[in-house]
Parts: sequence; structure tokens; C-alpha cells
Amino acid sequence: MAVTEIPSGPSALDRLSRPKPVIVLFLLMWVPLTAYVMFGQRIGPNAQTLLLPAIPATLALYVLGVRAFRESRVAVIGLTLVFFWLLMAVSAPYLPLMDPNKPVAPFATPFSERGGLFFWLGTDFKGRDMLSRMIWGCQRVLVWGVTATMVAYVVGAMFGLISGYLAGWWDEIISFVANVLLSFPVMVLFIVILNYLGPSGFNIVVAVTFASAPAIMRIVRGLALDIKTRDYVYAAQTRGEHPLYIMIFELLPNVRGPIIVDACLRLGYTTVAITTLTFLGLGLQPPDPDWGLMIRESAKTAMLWKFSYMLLVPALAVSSLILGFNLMADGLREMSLRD
Amino acid sequence: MSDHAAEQVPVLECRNLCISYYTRAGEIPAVVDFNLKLMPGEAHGIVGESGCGKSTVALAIMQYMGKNGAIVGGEILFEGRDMRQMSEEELRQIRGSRIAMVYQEPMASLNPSMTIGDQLVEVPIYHDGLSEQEALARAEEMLAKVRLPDPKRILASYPHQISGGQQQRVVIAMALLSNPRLLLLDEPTTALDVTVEAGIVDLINEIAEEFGTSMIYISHNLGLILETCDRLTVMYSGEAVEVGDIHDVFEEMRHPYTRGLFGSIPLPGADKNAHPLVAIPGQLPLPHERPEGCNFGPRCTFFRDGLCNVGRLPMHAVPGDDDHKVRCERFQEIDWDRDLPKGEAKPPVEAGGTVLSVEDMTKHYLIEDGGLFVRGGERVVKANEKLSFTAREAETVAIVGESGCGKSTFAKVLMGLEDATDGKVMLGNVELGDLPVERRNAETISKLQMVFQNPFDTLNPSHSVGSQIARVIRKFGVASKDEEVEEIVFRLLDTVKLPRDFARRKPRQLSGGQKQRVGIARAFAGNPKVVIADEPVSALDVSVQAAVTELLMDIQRQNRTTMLFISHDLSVVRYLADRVVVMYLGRIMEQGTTEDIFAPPYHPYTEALLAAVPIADTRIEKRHIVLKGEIPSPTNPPKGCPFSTRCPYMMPGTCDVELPPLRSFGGGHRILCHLDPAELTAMEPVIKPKTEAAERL
Amino acid sequence: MLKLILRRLVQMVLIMAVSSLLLFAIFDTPEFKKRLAVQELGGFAVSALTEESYKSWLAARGLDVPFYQRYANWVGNILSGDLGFSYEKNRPVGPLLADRLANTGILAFFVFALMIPLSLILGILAGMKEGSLQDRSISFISVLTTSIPEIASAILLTVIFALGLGWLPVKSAMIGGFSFRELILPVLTLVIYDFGYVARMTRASMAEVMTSQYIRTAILKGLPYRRVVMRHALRNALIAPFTLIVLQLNWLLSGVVVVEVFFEYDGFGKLLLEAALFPDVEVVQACTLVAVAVAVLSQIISDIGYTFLNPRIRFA
Amino acid sequence: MSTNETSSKMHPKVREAQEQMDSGRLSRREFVRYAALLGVSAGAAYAMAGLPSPAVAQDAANLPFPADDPNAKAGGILKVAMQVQKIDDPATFSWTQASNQTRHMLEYLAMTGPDNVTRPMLAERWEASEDLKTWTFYLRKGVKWHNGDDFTAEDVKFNFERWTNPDLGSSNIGLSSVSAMVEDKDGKKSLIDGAIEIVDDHTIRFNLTKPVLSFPEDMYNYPTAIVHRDFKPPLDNAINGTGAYTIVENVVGDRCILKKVTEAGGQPFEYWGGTVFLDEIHYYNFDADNQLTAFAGQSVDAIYDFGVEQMELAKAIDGNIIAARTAQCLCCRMRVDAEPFTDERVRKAVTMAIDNAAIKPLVYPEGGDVGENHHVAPVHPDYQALAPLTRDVEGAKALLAEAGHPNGITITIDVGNTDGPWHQTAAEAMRDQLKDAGITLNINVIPASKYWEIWTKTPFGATAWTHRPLGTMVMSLGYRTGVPWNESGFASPEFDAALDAAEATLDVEARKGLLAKAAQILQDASVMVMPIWRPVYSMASKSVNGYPGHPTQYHQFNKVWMS
Repeated sequence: MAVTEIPSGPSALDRLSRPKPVIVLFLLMWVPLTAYVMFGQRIGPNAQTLLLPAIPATLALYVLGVRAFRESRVAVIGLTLVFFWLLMAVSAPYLPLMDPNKPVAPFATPFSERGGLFFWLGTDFKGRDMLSRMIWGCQRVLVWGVTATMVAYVVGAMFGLISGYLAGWWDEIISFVANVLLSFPVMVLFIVILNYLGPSGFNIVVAVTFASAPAIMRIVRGLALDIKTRDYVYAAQTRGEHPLYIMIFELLPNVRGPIIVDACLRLGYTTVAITTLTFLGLGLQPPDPDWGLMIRESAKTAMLWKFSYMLLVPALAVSSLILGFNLMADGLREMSLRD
Repeated sequence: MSDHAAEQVPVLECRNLCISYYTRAGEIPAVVDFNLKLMPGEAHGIVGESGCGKSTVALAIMQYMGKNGAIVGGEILFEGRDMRQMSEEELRQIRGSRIAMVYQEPMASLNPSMTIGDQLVEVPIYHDGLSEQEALARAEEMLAKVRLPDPKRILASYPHQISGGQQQRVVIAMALLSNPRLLLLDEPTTALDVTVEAGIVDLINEIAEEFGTSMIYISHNLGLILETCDRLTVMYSGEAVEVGDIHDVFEEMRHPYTRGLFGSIPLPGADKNAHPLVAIPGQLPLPHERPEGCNFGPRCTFFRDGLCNVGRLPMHAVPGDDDHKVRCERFQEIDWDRDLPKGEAKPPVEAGGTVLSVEDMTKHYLIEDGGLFVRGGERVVKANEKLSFTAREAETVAIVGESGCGKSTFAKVLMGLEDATDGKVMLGNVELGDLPVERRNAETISKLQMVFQNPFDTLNPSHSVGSQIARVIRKFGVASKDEEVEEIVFRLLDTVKLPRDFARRKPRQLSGGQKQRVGIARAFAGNPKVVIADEPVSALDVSVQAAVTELLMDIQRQNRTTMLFISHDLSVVRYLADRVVVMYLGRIMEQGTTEDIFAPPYHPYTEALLAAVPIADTRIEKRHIVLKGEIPSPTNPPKGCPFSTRCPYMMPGTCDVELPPLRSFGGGHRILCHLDPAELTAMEPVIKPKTEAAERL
Repeated sequence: MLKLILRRLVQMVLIMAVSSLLLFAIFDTPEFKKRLAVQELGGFAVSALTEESYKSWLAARGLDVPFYQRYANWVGNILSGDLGFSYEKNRPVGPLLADRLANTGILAFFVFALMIPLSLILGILAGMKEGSLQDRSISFISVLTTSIPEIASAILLTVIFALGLGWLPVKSAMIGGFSFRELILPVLTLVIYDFGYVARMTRASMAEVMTSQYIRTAILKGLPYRRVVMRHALRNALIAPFTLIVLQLNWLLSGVVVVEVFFEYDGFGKLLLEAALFPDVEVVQACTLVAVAVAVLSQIISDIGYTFLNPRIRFA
Repeated sequence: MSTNETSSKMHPKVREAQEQMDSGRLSRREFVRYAALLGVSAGAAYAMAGLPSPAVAQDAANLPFPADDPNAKAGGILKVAMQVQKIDDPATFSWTQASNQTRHMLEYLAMTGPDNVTRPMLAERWEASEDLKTWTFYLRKGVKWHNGDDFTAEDVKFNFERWTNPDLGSSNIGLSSVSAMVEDKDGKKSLIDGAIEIVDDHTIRFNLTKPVLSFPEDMYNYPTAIVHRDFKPPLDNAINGTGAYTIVENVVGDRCILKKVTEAGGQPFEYWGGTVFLDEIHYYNFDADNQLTAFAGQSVDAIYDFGVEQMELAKAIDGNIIAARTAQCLCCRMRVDAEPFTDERVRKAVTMAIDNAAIKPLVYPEGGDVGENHHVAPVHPDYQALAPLTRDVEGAKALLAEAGHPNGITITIDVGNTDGPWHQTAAEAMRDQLKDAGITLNINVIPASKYWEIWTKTPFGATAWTHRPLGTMVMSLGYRTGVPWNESGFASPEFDAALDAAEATLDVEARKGLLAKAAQILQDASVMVMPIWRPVYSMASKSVNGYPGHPTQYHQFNKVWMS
């Protein structure tokens, strides 16, 4: 049978993963933000200048994203939600907000005024402005969430490629280790790892890697198993390419597409995980604002209708970010099916 | 039969049918102005390349367009009633009982989680109100009619438990259960092996006779249509371009496209040197990029501005034959003999010394049951058994065989991806059999390259065309400086007749034929001594196939490359090969020069294979040989002669017990068979020209 | 099939052995021992302990022997049915774990009882007519609910039903014995988070089946739509969700941690978290074993079910 | 018991104290406390002081409990949210919560009431020698164990022997009274022969190596619950007590159920302490953070405590908030032997740059006292205010410069939030203030359990100290040279001498002065920033009557009744 042969324009996923400008913009956004969150305190009061290039980069990235996603309204909504928080994260120091850590007026309800200050979303039990905490609170979860997911992907993809492409003993060993890790419920794994390493952003990265990499490895392994039967891999083999070359140059670029969808979903999971772990006291530590922490702190002070805003604000904020990731994944998947 | 046509109501009539798909790019017309009149008992073929809209027509007749397709104009009259006016319930009653359909992929069209019996009885139960018992009885009867052995067992089986050919018979039985007036066959044999295909075609022909069912037979294969149909419609890019009685069209085709189509398929008369194939230039337009006027205009040699590209072209009846219609403005002006481009005759190439010799090459796989902890039994898959042949410089050796014959394994061993279990493979004076590709040096590797089957897989979608060719050049040390490499890349693109700016393109921006050209360029980048071409054109449209085939051979000719051409299609092989190796279940059954293979003595398998290949030539007469059964699994080959289970000449006690001897018939023509050489020599040719009288019957 | 199950079981035991050994090694570090002492004796007291009295405390707790020896003992005990002793709860792990597992079991039962019909029905309704309004709205609801993490939906539900309307209790500690009312919020929280996922998978599976060629065959055979859906589509479409639902057991073990902690429900998840933080080694060990067993067993069940539902594999 | 009767055997120092009171040198309240410590019945002491006695039963039995409420109804179950802990051995309790679980079963020789006055409990009364080195405890007669045995001096002796056995690891050995009965022998502490003398079945005498005033107060320290002479841990297997209730179920991490005792050794049990109203006392395990929400959800009638950050929530809930002023505190101490705090100027700079009075309202806007960078709290009876501290940023800068840090200095404080997140709030407030003096304070937040691993070692750490009834007690626990809990490594003979002097002095004013001297030494040495003495909050529903608030968070529910 003749295969239907319609050379199409670049697919949405291709457009999305067309590397150069997106990667450059992403790094422009990401590196300053990460540096700010990780080292901001050490750098001192001028740390916020770090974020200056990140703001336009975020906006530009958003524009590129909207263009790439224009076929899917769902994806654009998701993208908008995610970029809203990204924009908040990179511009938080420049926004006219109160100090998120400074106690001003405890238990001020939303839309109330106290001491000449207006609190849109009220204040928490320590009297810190909720609006400000909510906006600042996205920084850590975004930075650690995305970093953790990226690291998990690097590790997972590496092992997945090795396992899928080299097969044999490599596959047996890697798959067994992955099975061991996958046999733990994620939360058990998180608890054990973070309990052992101690709670911190960096250790979350480690824990997420342990928890997510096996699943990613499986996906990549599956893709690699598929791709390695393609003729172009065969061609590379028959011209005597080193397996490493084949894995990196022939396989890796082609697993990128399906993985992007998965990555969006996984970003959502990681965000959930970080928030949940922080709520359980195993994740990010005070004092800097974080949604999980806000919930953790409010869960014991605000169990009353009157104060429920303290719980609702972070809960809705984190839900909106995850919704953003999920909608993006959904839209992307839909687009990739249509292409 | 046309005598009665006037009085009879046509079973089906399509009038000015227009079908569109709605996508995010807007409305895309799939079929435009389609007309068809099918009389009772008639078999009508629809032929065309992929994307021409032939399957769409079939689904439109069933009124099953999916959620984004719609009939936007015209009428479909079934026994005089417009199906477009029917209610869902009326349609339901007609579907499956009055109109039935047979599909391309039998496995996919059967429900995997229901027994075949359950799926069959539904038809009489829902259409004829039969009880389960009666329905079952009828189903069993029908299975017997489609020549399925042991219908009872099959009724209780799940689809995956029977072979592809059997599945297709089941689907046909299902279609026939309610004795339909109209049977739609949408490429019913495409997914099957040639020898199995022959059996199905045979069955379809018998059914037409026995049941008197009208049929619409959809295929891309002109030979198949010739074997099954009375009339035919040739479609191109959503339009019927030529309609008529099958003999009229085959013998006096009037449309330039039909003519081009016939010019690009290797008919028995074709010869790669004397009468090379002529490809249709250009490629199929995309549905939303069709030109004004004649859709074929941009590819047509007879295109005339102002005539062919104005307005919508109507169908014209061929003078003297009202049934024969053509959608061409100039069909009466064209002098085919004068104006049709002909392939230039090329001098034959003298083969040189032996380049590749394979001696008793054997490849066995061990399959282990169980796994990490539980050791299971080991089974041996004999993928290749004692293959021996040689290939000389500038020679084309075809390796012919159906699925599971071990041709891919052989290629893998040759390329160094697998070790031979036994035997020798010599390239020049390098032993390759136990030299995996990692241990081969660049020179050896570059001497042996491959052109792959699937154009969509042959190029890495992530890298540009140029960089993929350049990698080979660097890897094989042909050049290393950037400018030099670039120069070579450009030269190679020139060689495969692609524009130089394609170097910067990504594979997805290329059509299948173009990709295959790049694949060829890549294979030849290292100046190989031997090129293995694994069905390089089978996935391409007919009109493109010719061009790629010709290109491949031109380059081979220039470089004096030895080519191992792997194929299942004997017509192609006959056209281009110098010598042929016929394989079956891992063994070479017969080998010899092309002339030897296509003339008696034949190996019984070669004979059947020859008979099974449909030939789109009315001047040819073919002997009718239909093999029974299916190709056995290579994991469990028959004892004795591998072909013994299906061989019409099978001698019980000999063939199924003992491995046959290799009989030599001189000139390298060797046959692996128990039959007496005299008996073999006495075989009649399978293909021979019809006598003039027979033709004009 | 039997071979496969056996293989899985062997793998399970291996995983259990590896992971418990690892955990023993982890919890054997001096820091963890110190933490245990702090929990037991109080921070002030531990810091005042002399080296000897700390050692004697270790000896009294049986922590002075090398971990592999303790591990060997522990394995021996496990094999004889003794799951060890909880430092924190001061009682044998076996009954403790059984109690908590029973509580989580109750929770899981209601979650599944609610989630399975809900998600399957919604998924099938959506997948039957891909792209319809019905599909779009169900899909949207599923994305929305799966996007609200358990902690957030627990909050939302508590705020609305417990704090706002006052219909349901805020906490589910069940100190007055089993209370159905206290079970509602935890169950709802888990169902809300999970049903969308299963529904979406069901939808995808159903949608895929509905566009498959054998459904086309069935329709073009002239079968009534009901029969096409019920007889031809459903069985094939439910294979994937079935395996998924069984695998949700594993997910539930993670999901319950948050819910149990938030609602103060005394189940497996809360026990695990408390034990890990304490650090109550033998409880963590036992919980991990249970978790691994649940994971592997659910995989086995899912495999068996898949095989059973799918004739292609059953009769292969 | 009549006033006269008591006065006849009155300790001479009571007279001294009375004179001091009369001359206005001692407050009337303080006098009551002292008199009670020295064996005067609380009622009598109140009478001598001319103060109205609080609602303590004024009957012949000399009971330590409040008087019965005439409206009290018997019956009912009191449900309390608290962590339910392991109660293997009362002598090694590390947590008040555990003692609350046993307090209604295992009782103490003495009992310190919410008024900080210590009254006899299992002891009927006590006498101290003039030099405060010999103490005689007269045990209450007619006290029965739940197994029917009589409570005798043997029981008490058994307990003291247990506590002083170093192998047991009881923290009671650190009490000044108990520690005055032991000596170092072969590197091990052991009981001095003859330190405990049984005079008769119900009289026991202790001979101490040094004068101790706080003996009776020590006897209500939570690990000093008196167990039966046959006691062998774990308690679960040796359920026996003298209290009105007994533990019928104790599931760690879940619940502790106490029921009224009705029968002892086959005889009907008659509780020595008079009427108790509750049928059962239930403790349900809730984490500290969740107790208030459990209360809000009406799962329980009372809770152990709640944090200041939950105050608004508590106020919004229907119920009685019970606040107790305590000597609990956050001691941000610097180790004097760790860089950079070896330099007193650095330490001084830190304390000078901080304004304690400004920190307290940020942390505990309601209740509590401002600390003075030493460890004697205003609630301590032996407290005397020192000269007020003033913040001096410039001075701090100058000192820093002098110490070789002209451009400021960066220091890190370890915060474990062992007592609640307010530790961190306090540290953050300190950080903000220190910034002005060029001191950058990094706050290293670590989990509570981790903190206890390092609390004595970290150069700069915020340690929570619990309430202790006397200033001298805590000062000698934490700052005497070389004592185990000396987390700052502070070593000053001068300080030790001042403390010894204070402990040995009965003259209240003199004692205050002497302790103040020690406190001043500590303050001058700038060993710590002690910003706050915090209140403790707990809560009971309106239907719980007579629920006492106690600075030590000890539960004593004898007279509590449910309406």
C-alpha cells in the first residue's frame, strides 16, 4: 500500500521545540529566577536586579508560546495561567507589594483596611499580607518544581535511552532498579528520602528525581524501543556509529516531542508534590512564603469560616498553576494528535 | 450483459457526488463530481494512487463519513432510492444486509474481544431475525463457502487466533451472510502476502459468479482490477479521470494520467535497458492546493495554457464508445506515439568480477522463554539456512520472497548488525559473517550501504537533509573540510535530481519520493561497492516508484555498484534484476538469471509466485495457480521441504520428511526440489502472451 | 501466566529485601539513632546523657548491634510473623499496622465504591461522542478536578461543608468510634482528585475504540447503536481503565498521606508519616513492605485482569 | 487544721518571713509561698498573711485541692486533646504530657497550685531543719494503693532510691533536693548512706549535703510521681496508684483512658482526696497544632495547649481560654567558647543591639513578660528586677569595631521551633534589629528533633526552657560551671558563688538580692538574649467547670465537673 503522502507544515510540537530562540529565552528567564531564589539572600538587597532580563524574556516567551499554541484554546488558557505565575515570580520584587515576611496587622480580613493599609486578600495569623505572600509564594515552587522536573528528565531520559537502545543486561538492571523505585508509592518514596536527607529545596530535587525518573525512563525506553527500529537508526548503525552517537543524535531529538506533553503533566505532579510535602513539613522551610507553607501554617490557625481565606488563597493559587500545566498538556496532546 | 442494462435499475448510482472534509484549515474537497452506475452482477473497479479519494467514495456509499466528513452535493441512489434521504434506521437496515463491505486490514476490522462466531451471527440475527441457533448454522455454512477449513473451530476462535488470510475470508463471509446486493471491497488484499492475495482474489471472483453480487473493488493495483472487474474508474486527486469497460481502458487509455500510470509500472515487456520505465513528472497536489482546471495539468505533457486550466472540466465520452468517458480536453488531439515521452534506451552494463560471495550462510536465533529468574525452554528460529550465492560488480541481484522468508535477517548479517551463525560472507576478501559493524573499519563499512524501505523512516526527522548526508561523508572519511563536504552534499543532491536548497530542509518538508531520493544519495555518499535496497519503492505511489527506481539504477550504472534488491514483487524484479534469488522460510528455493527464473523449469514456489502476481496487461495470459494455506511461522518450520505444506506437487513421504536436493540446471540456475528434473523442465510457462483471437473474445 | 505471576512475586520479595535493607542502613546512621533518643527521652535529657548512658540506652533499645545483624534478626522475625515493635507507639507493629490498614481500607473502599462507577460512566459518556458538548464538558470537569491537589480540595471541602455550612465535622479523628459523617470529607477529597484521571483515561480508551475499524465494521454491519456500544465497544474500552483502576490502589497509598494527615484520620498514611518523622524504624519498614506488596500485588491483579479481559493475550 | 496547731511547730524561718512581711520587705503573697514551703499549711499561711485564702478546701484533711463547688454534678467524661505518649516509667518522663496521663493515678508528695503555692499532697506536712539540710515528711495516713496496700514511707524511700540510681537515668537526680542526697563514687553518682531515714511508717527524713529550700516544690516536678514499692517498669504492666482514677487503656499516639477507681484490693476504694466528679478522663492524641481545631470541631472538651498564633482562632471559638503566666522562655544563648562569641564584646554588641521590649509584642502580643537576658522570670518568687536594659546601637557598633569587626559581622542562629513557630518569629525580629548595628543574622531553621541534637553545641541557638518554679532552680540547672545543661558553656566562679549564696539564704530579700547578683553577672556576661517569658494558653469548653490553668501545664482534674 502506498502511504498517504502529504508533506505538512511544521507541526505544533515541532514549532514548540524549535530550539534556539525558545531555549535562549527560557534560559534568560530561568537562570536569573533560579539564581534569585537560591542565592538572593546571599547577594543582598541588589539581588532583584538579577531579574531585570527575566521579565522581558518571560513576556517574549509567552508571546512565542501563544503563537505556537494558537490552534488550541485550551493550551493558550493553560499557558496563560502558567505564565501569569511565571511573570509574578520574576517581577515580584518590582511589584508594589508589602514585604511578604513582615507582620503588619494580624487577621485582617480580605478587602479590609488597617492602619492606613489596604489588604486585598487580608493578612495571615502573623499579620503578613496575603496578596504579597501569594505572589512571592510562587517563586520557590516554580523554581524547585521546574528544576526538579528537568533534572528528573535528564536522568530519566539518559537511563531510558540506555535501557531502550542498548537493551540486554543494561535494560535488565536499569528496569529492575526502576521497578524497585516504582513499587514504592510516590509519597512513601518522598517521605523516606526527604526524611533521610532533611527538608530543603535541593533535596526535593533529589526526591523528585528518584520518584519521577523511573517513570520517565520507562516512557523514554518505550520511545527508544520504537525509534530504534526506524530505518534511520538502522542506517546509523550500518555506517558504524557509536551507540552513544546514536542515542544522543539519532534517538534523543526524536523523543523530545512526546516528552513535552508528559513534561507538562509532570510539572503539575511535581508542583503538587512540593506543595504537599511542604504541607507535611518535609518540603520547603519557612520563613520565605510558599503556598504549601501558607497552607501548613494556616491549617492550624484558620480552621474557621471567618479565616478560611487564609487557606483558600494558597489552595486556589496552587490549583490554578497546576490547572495551567494540565491544560497545557491537554492542549498539546490534542494538537499532537491532530498533526 | 450491457444489453439488459437499459431495462434494469442500477444497483447503485452516484450522481455528481461531492464529498468534503472539514479540518482546521477549512473545507477540503475530497471527491468532486463523481459519477458511477453499477448494474446488477457487475464488478466495478476504482483505481488510483493514495489520496485520490477512492476510499472516501466507498465510505460515502455506506453513508459513514466520520465526524468531519460530509457529502456536500450529488446523490447516491441505491436501487433507485436516494440514500441521503434515508433515516438512520433505514440506513442501518441496509448496511450489512443489502450493502456490505470488506476492509483493508482484516485484523483491525474484527473485534478482538469477541469470537468470530459471535461477530458473524449478529448479521442474520439483526437483519433476518434469525434465532441464535439458525444464525450459527448459517455462519458455519458461509465459512465453508469461503473455503475455511474446520468452520466450527473458527467460529469459536478469536480473530487473533487465525491467520491474516483466514481473517479476510471471515470478513468476506460476514459480508456475504445476508446475501447483499452490493459488496464494497476496499483494498481487501493489500495487507496480505502475494500468494495469499491470489487466493482471496480467486474467492472474490467465485463469489461474484455464485451470488451474482454487484461489486465495487477499490485498489491501487491495476493488475488486481484487471483480474476482478468488468468496468473501471481511474481516479486522480479527487476526480474520476477515466471511466469505461476494463478492456477499453486498458487497451485504449485516453487520459494522459492513465497513460502515465501504465508507463510507470513494469509490465512483462519492459526492460531496464531497452524500454526503461517512464515516470510521471511532479507529484500529487495536496487536496487544498489543487490547480484550477485539470488537476493533472501541472504534471501533464499535453498541458495547454488557457484550455486545461480554465473552469471545471467535464467528462467527455469517447467517440464510438459511450461507456468510455475521459476528463480531458485534449484527448482527441493527442498522438500518443509521437508525443508520449519514452524512456531512453541505455546500453546494457557488463558485469565485472565477483564482489560479494555468500557461502552456506546460516543464521539461527535462540529464543528463550521465561526471563530473569525462571529459565524456560530454548527455541531455535532458523532465519537463514545455508544461503549461497554471489554478486558481481555492477550486477543487480534480486532477493525475492514473502514475509518471513529471512531476507531482512540476511540484510542484517550483511550489514554487520547480526553475526552469522555459520558460513561465510565475503566482501572482496573481507570476511563479514562474524565481523560486527563495530569492528569493521570505515572502508569496509562504506563499501556496503543500504537503501531502506520506508521513506518516512529513512531520514531522521530532527536533522536537516544536508547534515544527514554530510555525516556520512565525514564518517566515511570522504572529506572533512566543511566546504568540501558541502560541495559533495550538493553534488549528491544533483545526482538524485533534487534542488540544492533541499540540504537545509527538514525531512518533513519532503515528499516520500524526495525522501527516498535523499536516502539513495546518502547510501551512495561513501561510494559503496554494494548497495542493499530493501524494497526501496514499495511504499511509494506507482507514479513515483518509476522515477525512484530509474534513479537508483542510473546511479548504480554510473558507479558500477553491485545492488542487492530485496523485493516481493516479481514484476519489478523481472524488470530490473540480472539475477534472482527466490527465498522461502529462510532457504533459497531457486536462483538463476532473470530469464532462467521467469521461464521453466520453475521451482513450484516460484511458479506459484509468478502466477500470483497480478499483471495489468490484457495481452498476457497467466496460468491459474492458487496455493492453499498460509506461510508457516519461521519459529516452527515444516520438516523436510519448507514449501511442502503448500506445494501443489507435494509428494507425501518424501517432501515432508526429507530436505530436497539442490538441482542445477546450468548457468547458475539451481532449484531446491524433490521433483524430477525432467518434470521440472516440462512445466508450462506461467505467463505467456495471449493469442490475438483469445484477446478479442 | 502462572510463570509471570511467580516471576512478579519473586521480584516483589527481591524488591522488599533490597528496600528494607536500604531502609535499615539509612535508619542506622548515628543521626537517626540520636533522633530516636531525642523522641524517647527528650532533647534536654539526651544532650545531658553521658556517652556511657547513651550507649546503654542504645543497648537497651537493641540499637548497638550492627544493622545487618539487626536486619537479619528482623528478617527472621518477619518470617515468623512478627513485624517488630514500634518505639513511638510502644506496641507491636503487627496489630498497629493492621488497625491502621483497616482504617485506610475503609477509606479506600468508599473511595473506590464512589470513584469507579462515577469515572467509568463519565468517561464512557464522553468517549462515546468525541468532541461533543457532553465530551467537552466532562473533559473539562476532569481536568479541573485533577488539577486541584488533594490538599487544596481537602481545604475547599472543609471550608465549604465543615466551616461554612457546618454540615460535616472538620476532623475525622473518629475518637468517638467509627463515624460515617467523619468519613465523608476524606472520601470526597480522594474521589475528586482521582476520578477525573480515571475518567479521562476511560474517555481516551473509549474514544480510541469508537474510532477503531472494528467499530466501523460493527456499524456498517447494520447493528443498532446500543449494541455497538454495549457489546462491541465497552469491553474493549474497559480493558485499559480496569488496569488503571487497580493501579490506583498504589496511588491511593500516596494520596491518603495528605488526606489522613489533614483530616487527622488514623490510617496507614498518617502512621507512615509519623513513623518516618519519629523515626520509628520498624514501623517504616513494615509500612514500606505493605506498600511494596500493595504495589506489586495490584500490578499482578492488573496483569491478570488484563489477560482475562483481553482474549488476544488470554489465548495467545 | 487550726492556725495554732501549725504555729506551734512552725519553722523558725516562718517567723523570720512573717517579720519581713510585716516590715514590708516581703509581699504577702510571697510570704504565703514561703510559709507553705516551710510546712505551714496554705490556709494558715494565707491567714497569717491576712489574705483571703483561695478556694482551697479548708477542712481538717489539709487537702491541696480547691473546695468542692456546691453546684458540681458528678458524672461525665472529660475529653482532652493532648499528645498521648509512652508512659513506661514515670521517673524517666521527658514530657509533661506523659505525666498528665498518669497524674490522676500516680500522685506526688506535694502539689504546687496555680497560685504557685506548694501544698502537701501525699505528704500530710513537712518540716525543715533550721539549716534547711534536714527535711522530715509526714505522710498522709489512710492513703491506699489501688491494689489495697497502704501507702507508707517504704514507698517513698523506694522512689527516692530509684531516682538516685544512675542506671535508671531519671532526670530527678538533677533536682537540687535529690542531688543533695548523692555523692560521686567511682565516677558515678550514688545515694549517700543514711540520706534517707525511715522514722516510722508514715514519717521519712532526708539528710541533705547542702541546704535546699525548694524540696517540697521539687516534689511536684513531673517525674517525681510516687509509684508503688513493688513497681517495675513498664507501667502498663504495673497499673497501680493512689489517685482517684486509674488508666484502663493507653494506646500511644491514640488515646489514654482513665476511669474512676471504685475498688481497691477487693475493698471499695475510698480516695483520700475527697470527692471527684468525673467518671472518666479521656486523652486523645492530637498534635499540638491540631488540638485547637479538634476543640473547634467539638471533638474534645479541653486541650493541652495552643500556640499564640492560634489565639485569634481560639477567641473565635466558644469556650474559655485559660492563660497562665510562666517562666517558659526562649533563651537565645551564645556559647562563650565558640567563635565569634568567645569575645565578650561581640556578645555584648548583640545584646545591646536588641530591644527585648520591642520583640515581645511581635511574638506574644498578649500576656507574657519581657526578658532581661538572664534566666530568672518575673513569675519566679525569687525574682528581682535589674536595671532596665536599653538598646544602644551605636554602642554595639563601637564594641564590634573594638572587637575587630568594624564592618559588621555575620552570625547564624539555629532555630528548632521546638516550642512552636514563634521561635522563628522572635529570631526574625532579632534579625531586623541586629541589622541596624551591622550584624547580619542568618536564621538557620532546622527540625525540632535536629535541634535537640545540637542544642548544647551550636554556637548560637534559640533554646526553649520550660517553666520551673524557682529562679535558683533554673539558674543552677543551666549556668553553673560544668553542669550538663549548661548550654552556653558559661563558667564563672563568681556566679556559682552568688548562686550558692542565694540558694542557702532564706531571707527573702537577701536571697532576691543574691540571686539578682547572679542574674546581673549573667546579664553582664551577655551570654544570652532572653527576649520573652511566654504565657501558655489552653482552652476548655464552657461546660467544663473548675478547669485549672497551671503555668507548668500540669493537669489536676480532681475538682473538675461537667455541666
